Amino acid sequence: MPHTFRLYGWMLLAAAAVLLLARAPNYDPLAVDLSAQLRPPSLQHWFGTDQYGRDLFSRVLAAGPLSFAVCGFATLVALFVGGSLGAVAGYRGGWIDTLISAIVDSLTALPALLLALLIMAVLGPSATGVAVAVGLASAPSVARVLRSSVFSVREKEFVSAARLFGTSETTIFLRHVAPNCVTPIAVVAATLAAQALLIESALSFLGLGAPPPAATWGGLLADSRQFIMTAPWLGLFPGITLSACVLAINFIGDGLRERFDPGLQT
Amino acid sequence: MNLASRLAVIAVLLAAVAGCSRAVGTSPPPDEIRIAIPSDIRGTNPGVDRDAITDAVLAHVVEGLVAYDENFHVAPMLADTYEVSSDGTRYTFHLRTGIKFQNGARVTSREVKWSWERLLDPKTRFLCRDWYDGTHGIKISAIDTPDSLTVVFHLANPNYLLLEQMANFQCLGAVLHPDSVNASGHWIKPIGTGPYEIAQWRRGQFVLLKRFDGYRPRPEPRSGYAGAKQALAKYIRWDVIPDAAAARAALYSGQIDIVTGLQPSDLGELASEPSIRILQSPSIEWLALLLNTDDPILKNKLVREAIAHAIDYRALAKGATFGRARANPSVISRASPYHDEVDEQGYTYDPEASRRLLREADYRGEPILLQANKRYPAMFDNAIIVQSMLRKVGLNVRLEVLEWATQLANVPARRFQLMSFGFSGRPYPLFAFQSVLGVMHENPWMQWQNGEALKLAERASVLPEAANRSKLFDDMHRLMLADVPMINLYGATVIDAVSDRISGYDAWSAAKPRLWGVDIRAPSGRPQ
Amino acid sequence: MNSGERQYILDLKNLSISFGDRHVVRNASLRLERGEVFALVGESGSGKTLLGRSLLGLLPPAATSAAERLVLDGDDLSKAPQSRWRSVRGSKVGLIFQEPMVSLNPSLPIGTQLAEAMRLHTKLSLPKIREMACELLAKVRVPDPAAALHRFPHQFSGGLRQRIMLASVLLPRPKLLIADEPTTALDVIVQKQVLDVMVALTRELGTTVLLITHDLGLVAKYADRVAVMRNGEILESGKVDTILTAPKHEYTRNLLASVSRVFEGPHSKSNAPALLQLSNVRVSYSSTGSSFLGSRTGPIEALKGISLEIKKGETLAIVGESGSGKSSLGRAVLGLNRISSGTIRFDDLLLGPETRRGTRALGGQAQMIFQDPYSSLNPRMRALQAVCEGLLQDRSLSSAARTERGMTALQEVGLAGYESRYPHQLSGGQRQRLCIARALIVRPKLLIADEPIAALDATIQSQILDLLSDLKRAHEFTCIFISHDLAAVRRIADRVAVLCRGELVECGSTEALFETPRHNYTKQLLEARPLLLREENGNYRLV
Amino acid sequence: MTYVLRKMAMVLPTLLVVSLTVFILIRLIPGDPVLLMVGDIQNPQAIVDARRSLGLDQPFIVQYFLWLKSVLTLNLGHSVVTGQEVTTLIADRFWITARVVVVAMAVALFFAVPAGLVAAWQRGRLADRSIVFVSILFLSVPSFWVGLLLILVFGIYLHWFPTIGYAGVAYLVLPVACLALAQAGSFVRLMRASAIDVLRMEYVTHAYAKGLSDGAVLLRHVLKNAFAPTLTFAGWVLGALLAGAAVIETVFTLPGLGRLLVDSIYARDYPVVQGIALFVACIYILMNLLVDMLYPLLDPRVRL
Repeated sequence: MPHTFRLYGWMLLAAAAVLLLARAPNYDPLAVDLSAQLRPPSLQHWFGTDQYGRDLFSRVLAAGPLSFAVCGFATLVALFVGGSLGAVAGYRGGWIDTLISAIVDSLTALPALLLALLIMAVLGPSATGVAVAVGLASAPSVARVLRSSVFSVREKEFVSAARLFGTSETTIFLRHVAPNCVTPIAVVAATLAAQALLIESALSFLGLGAPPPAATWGGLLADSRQFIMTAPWLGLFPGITLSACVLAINFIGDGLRERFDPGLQT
Repeated sequence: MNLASRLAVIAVLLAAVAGCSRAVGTSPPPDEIRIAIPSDIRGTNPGVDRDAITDAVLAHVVEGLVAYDENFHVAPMLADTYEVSSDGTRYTFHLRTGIKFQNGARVTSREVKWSWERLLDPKTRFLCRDWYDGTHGIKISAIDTPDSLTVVFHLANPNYLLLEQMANFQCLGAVLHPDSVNASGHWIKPIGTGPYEIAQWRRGQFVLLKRFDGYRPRPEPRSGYAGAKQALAKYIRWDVIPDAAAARAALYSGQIDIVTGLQPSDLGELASEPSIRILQSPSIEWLALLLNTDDPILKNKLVREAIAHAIDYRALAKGATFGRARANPSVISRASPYHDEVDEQGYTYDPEASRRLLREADYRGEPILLQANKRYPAMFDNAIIVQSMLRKVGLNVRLEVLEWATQLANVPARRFQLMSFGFSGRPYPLFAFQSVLGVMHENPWMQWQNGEALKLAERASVLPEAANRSKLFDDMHRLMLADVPMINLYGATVIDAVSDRISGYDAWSAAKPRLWGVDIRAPSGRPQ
Repeated sequence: MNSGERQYILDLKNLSISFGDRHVVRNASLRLERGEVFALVGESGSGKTLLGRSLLGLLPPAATSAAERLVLDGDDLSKAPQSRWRSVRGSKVGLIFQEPMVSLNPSLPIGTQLAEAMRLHTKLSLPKIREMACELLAKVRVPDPAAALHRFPHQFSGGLRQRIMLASVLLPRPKLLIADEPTTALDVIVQKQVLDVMVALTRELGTTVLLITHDLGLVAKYADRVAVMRNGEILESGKVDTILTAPKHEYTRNLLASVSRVFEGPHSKSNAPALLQLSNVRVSYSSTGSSFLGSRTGPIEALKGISLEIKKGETLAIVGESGSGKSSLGRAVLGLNRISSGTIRFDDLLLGPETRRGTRALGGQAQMIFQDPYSSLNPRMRALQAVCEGLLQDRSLSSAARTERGMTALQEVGLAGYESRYPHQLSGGQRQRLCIARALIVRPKLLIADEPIAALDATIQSQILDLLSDLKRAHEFTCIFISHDLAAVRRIADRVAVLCRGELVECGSTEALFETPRHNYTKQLLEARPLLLREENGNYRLV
Repeated sequence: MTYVLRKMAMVLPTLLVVSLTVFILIRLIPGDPVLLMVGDIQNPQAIVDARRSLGLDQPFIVQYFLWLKSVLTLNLGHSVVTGQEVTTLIADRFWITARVVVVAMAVALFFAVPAGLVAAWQRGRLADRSIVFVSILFLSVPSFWVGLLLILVFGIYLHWFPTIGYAGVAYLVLPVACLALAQAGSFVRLMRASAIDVLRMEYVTHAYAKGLSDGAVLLRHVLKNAFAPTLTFAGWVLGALLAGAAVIETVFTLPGLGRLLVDSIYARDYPVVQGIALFVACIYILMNLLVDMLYPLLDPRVRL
C-alpha cells in the first residue's frame, strides 16, 4: 500500500515537473493585458486570466519554481538551524542539552505564526524573508526530532566501539552518528517541505507571503479569494496545483517513513 | 460501547447539528439595519479618537453648525442661518429653535461655545486643531454668545473658508452637551444632537445605534450630510468585518444589509446576486502616483516627465476599475462643483516622448522601486498596471509590496522612489491641494513644495468671492502638472451594495454611508 | 479410533504454514497427551512459535495455514472460522509469551486483565471471579493477592509479572497451555522459580503444557516428551530420556553437542604479571534522564567498590544476573563509563575518577565485543569498512595495507568473501564474527567480551566460543568474558568472578568455583541453571 | 511532583525570553502606530502629541522595564489603537478562540481516533488505504481554501449556517468544521501509527488468545494505550491553536485572539502584541503541563 502511495507521489511530482518544464507559449506571467481581464479558461488561456488580464496558466507555471524555492529554502533553514541545535543537544547532552532544549522550548512557546509574522515584518517583504520565517518557525520541531535520533544513535554500541579505537568525537559524529540520522531527517524534511508550502500559503492569505508581482501558488490562491464567486478558476487551478504538490510530497514522506522505519510513523 | 453504536451516536449528532442550523435565524431583526465596517471605531470622542470610519459612524450621533450637501456646498445644520462679515473675520450663527440634545437638554449657544472652546483647547487633543489655530490661515480668536441662540466666531485674520472647514466631515466640529465629559474633563460618551445615539459598543464586534426619538429633522430634503435626517430604522448596527470577502459573503447570506467601499472588481460578483442592489457614485477620493523629488534618479524632472508620459491614463483607469472610473489628472474630484475643463488637462500618453525624455535624462536602466500595498486593492492594482506600462518604455521599475503601516511610515520619511498612493476625499479644492502642497521641512507629509502655488493657496482663502477662487485652483493645477511631484491617476468610485430588504439608501461621493432616511421593507419571502 | 483420540488433548496432523510461497512450517504432526509437559525445541526461525500460534488460530494476517487434522480436546478446528476459535481461545487453550514486560497491558490493573477471559467464557459474577483470581495468584506465590489485583503491571518485577501471566492464563482452566519461551527474558534464578511454579501448578490442575523453547536444559529438566524442529519440519519426537540418550537425527546430536560442554581443563598461567588491576572501583549513574518517562530514584550504584586483578594472558569470566553490574565493570575498565572513585591500572596506565578521556588514553589497547551484534555495527558500513575502522587511527598505514589487513582479519574469522556486505545482509553469528575481527585487528592487549553469545542460537554460540578460543591462542590477548551463561563460562574461563548487586561475592579458579562454590549466591546460580553434561559413555546427564 | 516544580521553574525564564524577543522584534518592524492612528490628517503636531501620550518617545529599554513593571502587577497596559485594557481585550477574544478551538479539537479527535484505530486494524486493506488517503488529503489542502469553499457551499448557496462574525453557537459550526478538518488528518495518522505499534504488542495477542473479539481488543486494549501519543500531540496542537487560529478567524471573521494578534501587528499596537505573546506563552506552558498531568491517567507507568 505505501509503495503505491509513494508511486502516486512520484507520479504527481513528475507531472508537476513536466508542467513546469514546459513553457507556456507566448505569455509573460507579468504582462498586464487590460483588454482581457478575468477571462474564463479557454484555448488561448488554458487557466483563464486574472483581473489584470495576466495569463493564469503562465502564472501558475512561473509560480512553481518560486513556490518550490521558498519551500526548499525554508526546509533548508529549518533543517540547518533546527538540525544543528538538535544534533549538538543530542550528541553533547548535559548542560548544553538543557540549555538548547530550554531555548527550543521558549521558541515553541511563541506560536509559529507569531514568530513568522514578526520575522516577516522585520525582514521586509521578500521571498527569502518568507522562507527564513517559515524555516525558523519550523526549526524547533526539527531540533526535537534530531535531538532524539542523535541521542539514540549515540547510545549505540558501534559508537562505543569506535571510541575504543581512540577515534575523535568529531569523526565519530561524522562517520557514525550523522549517516544514521539521515533517514529521520529525510522523513522530517518531506513533512517540512509539505508544511512549508502550506504555511507560505497561509502567510500569503494573511498578506505576508512572497511579495507580488511574482507569485507563489499560495499567493495566487490567496489573491483569488476576491473573485471566488465570479472567477472561481482563479483559485481552482492554483489550489489544485498547490494541493497536488503538497499531497505528492506527503505521499513521498509517507513512503519514506514506511520504507525506513515501519515502527515509527508519526 | 461498540463501534456500531458509536457510529450511530455520531450520525445522531450530525443530524442534530444539521437540524439546529435550520432553526438558527441568520438575518437581522426586523427593526435593525446592519452595515459592515472594515474596522472598529477608534472611540466615541468626535475629532479626537477618529478615522474615516469613526467619523462616518459618529456623523449619525453628532452634528455641527453647518454641513456639506450632496454636491459639496456648505449648508446649515444646527445653525438656521449664518452671516459672514464683509472683512471676513466675524461669523455669526443663528441656531435652530427647539432642538434638543440626546439627554433632553435644549441646544443653546452656551453648548456651542463650550464645544468649540473644548476643541480648541490643546488638552482636548483635537486632531484638527491646526485647522483653526492659524497654521493654515484660519485662527479663531474668540467665541461670543450674544444670546442663547446666537454664536459669533471671531477670526484673528480675514478668511472666507471657515464654513467650508467647519463643515468638513474629516474632523467633525461636533456640538456636544457638556455632560459628555465628567467634571475633570474626561470623556464619557457623546451627547449630541444627531438622529441616533450609541446604544452599545462591543469592541471589535459592533457598534449599535438606537434611534433618538427627540430628533427634529430639518425641513429641506436630505442632501449629503445636510437636510432632513429622518431616523426610520430603530436600530443600526455597524458590524466590524475586517475582511472584504467575508463582508460580501455576509451580504449574500442576508446577515448584513449594507456593505460599503466595495471594489470595482467586485461588481461582477455583486451583479450575479439578484437580491442585491448596487449603488455607485464618483468619489472625491483619488488615486495617485507619488514621485520622490529628493531621489537621485527622480529629482531629474526629465525622468519624472518621462514617467508621466509613459502611462496610458485612460487604459489604466478603465483597467483598474473595470471601466467604472475616468482618468482625472487633477486633485479636484469630478464630483466637485469646482472641477472644470482646466482640470481635465493632464499628461498625454506618449511612449515615444517618454523614451526620448529618458534618453535626454541619460537614464541607463537604474532600478526604480515602486511601493504599494495589498491592504488597499486600488493602490495595488495601479502599481501592477503602472509597472507594466513603465517597463514598456524602458524604465526598470520593480514592485515593492509593503505592509500598509510600513508604506505609510515611508511617506513622511520620504523613504520611497515611486509610490502608489491614495488620498481620502477633501470636500473643498483648497483642502485637497493642502493635503499635498506645503513646506516639506515643516510638514513631512507634503509632497509638493512650490512658492507660487503656496501664494495662490493663501490668496484663495482670503478671496471673498467663491467664483474667483476657481481660477486660482486652475493655476495651481497647471503648476502641479509642470512640477510633476505626483501624478494624479483617477478618482475612485464609491460602490455600495444593499440588500433588497433596505430602501432609501444611496451612495455619496464623500464615501460616507448615511443611514437616515433609510428604511426596512416589510419582510418578503426570503428564507429566515 | 475415538477412544484412542480421547487420550490426546491435541492431535495435529500435517500442519503447513506459509507466507506467500515461503513455507515456514511443513507437514508438522504432533500429539499431546493429557497432562503431560511436551517440549517443542528449535532454534530461531525453526517455525516453532508459528506452530504454537496456529494452535490458537492466531497467525499473522499474511500467513496461510492448512492442516489435515487439528483436533483440540475432541473438536476438529482445522477449518474453524474465527468465531469458533474465539470460543476456544482462553477457555481451552492458553498462551504465555516470552516477554513479561509487554505481554500485560500496561494501562489496565491486574485484576481487570485477569477477569477478562473469565467474564468472556463464564457466567460467574465479578466478586466470584476476583475470589478465584486471588486464590490462583496465591498459588503462583504473588504476595498479597487481593491488593495485587488493583495494581498495574509496571509495579511488579519481571518474574512476578510472568507468574501473574501464568495465573491469568490458567484462571479459566484451559486444557492446554502453550508456553512460548516463557522464561528466556528472565534471569536464571527467577527462571527456575517461574518454571517450577508453572510445572507444579499445571500438574495440579491437570493442564497439558506445550513448552516452546530453545533450551535443551529446560527440556531435560521439565518436559516429559519432546519434539525437535528445524526449518519448519519436526525432525524427531519422543520421550525426553530417549532423545537425550539416543538422538536419532544428526541435527539433534549437533544441538546436544553444542549445548553440553565437555569440561575443558583450565590453562591458567598463574605466575604471569597482572595486566589489569582494579582497586575499590565504584561506578554510579545519576538518574537525570532526559525524559520524564525514566525512573527518578536518585543515583544508582552500579559497582560498590570492586577490587580485582587480571593476569596477562588469562581469561577471566565475570558472572552475574542482569543488574549485577557486570557490564558496568567492563565499560568502566575501558573508560566508557566514568568511575566515581577508586583506580584502574591498565599496564602502566593509571585511570582514576579524575582522569578524563580514559578511552582515548588506552589508545586501542583494549577492545570490546558487545552482546547485541545488531547495534554494535554501523548499519551504513560494509564489512571491510567496519573491520578497517580501527586501523584508520594509524596514519602510517597506506589504504592498501589497511585493506590487506582487513581482508586477513575477515578471513581469520571465516568471513572471507563477505567484505562488501552490509550488516543487515549478515546473519547474527556472522555479525558477531565481524565484531570480533574488528576488535582484534588493532591487536589489543585486552579483549572484553560482554555477553558475546547471549543473542545467538545454541549451535552458533558454540562456534563463536570456539572461534574466540582459537583466536586467543593465536594472538595471545587477555580476555574478560562477561556472561550469565555458566556453561559457556565453564568452557572458556580460567578464573571466574561472581558479581551480585554491584559487589564481588566470589572469585576463584573455574574448577574450584564450579565444584565447591562457597558463596550462597554462587550456589543458587549454579543450581538454577540446568546443565547438560556429556558423560564418558556418550549419554547426557542433567546437573 | 518534582517534575511539576521543575517545569514551573522554567516558566519565568521562558516568559522573559518570549517577551523580550517580541518586544524587540515588534519594534524592529518599520511603521508607527501613531501614523496609522492619525491617519488621513497630516498634522505633525498631533503625531508628536500622540507619541508622547503613549510613552513611545521613551528609550527602548525604559519602555521595556516600564512594561515589565506593570506586568508584575498583572497590568498589561492599554491598546495604543483603542485605548482598551489589553487584559480585557485578550480575555474577550480568547473566549471566542477557545470555544472554536476546543470544540474543533474535540470533533477532530472524535472522528480521527476511531478512524485511526480502524485504519491500523485494517492495515493494508481498502479501509486503511481510504482513511490514509483522505487524511493525507486533508493535510494537503490549505485550510483557508477549505474555509472559503465551506462558506461558499454552506453559507452562500445553501444558507445553512451564518458565515461571519460571532453571535451564537451557529456561527461556530463552519469554523469548527474547517478547523477540525484541518487537524483531523494529522490525528488520524498519529493514531494509526501508534495503534499499529500497540497492535504489535504481545498483550494484544494475549488479549486475542483470551478469546476477545476484534472490537473488544481495539476498545479495551489498543485504544487507551495508543491514545497517549495522540493526546500529547493534541495538547500541543491545542496550545498552538489557542494562541490564535488567525487564518480560520480571518476567513470566518471571528473576533478571536489570532485575528487580534494579526491586526495588532498590522496596527503596530505594541502593548497588545506584547500582551498576547505573553499570554500565549503562558497558555502553551499550561497546556503542556496539563497534558503531562493527564498522561498518567492513560499510562499508569508514568508518574510525575
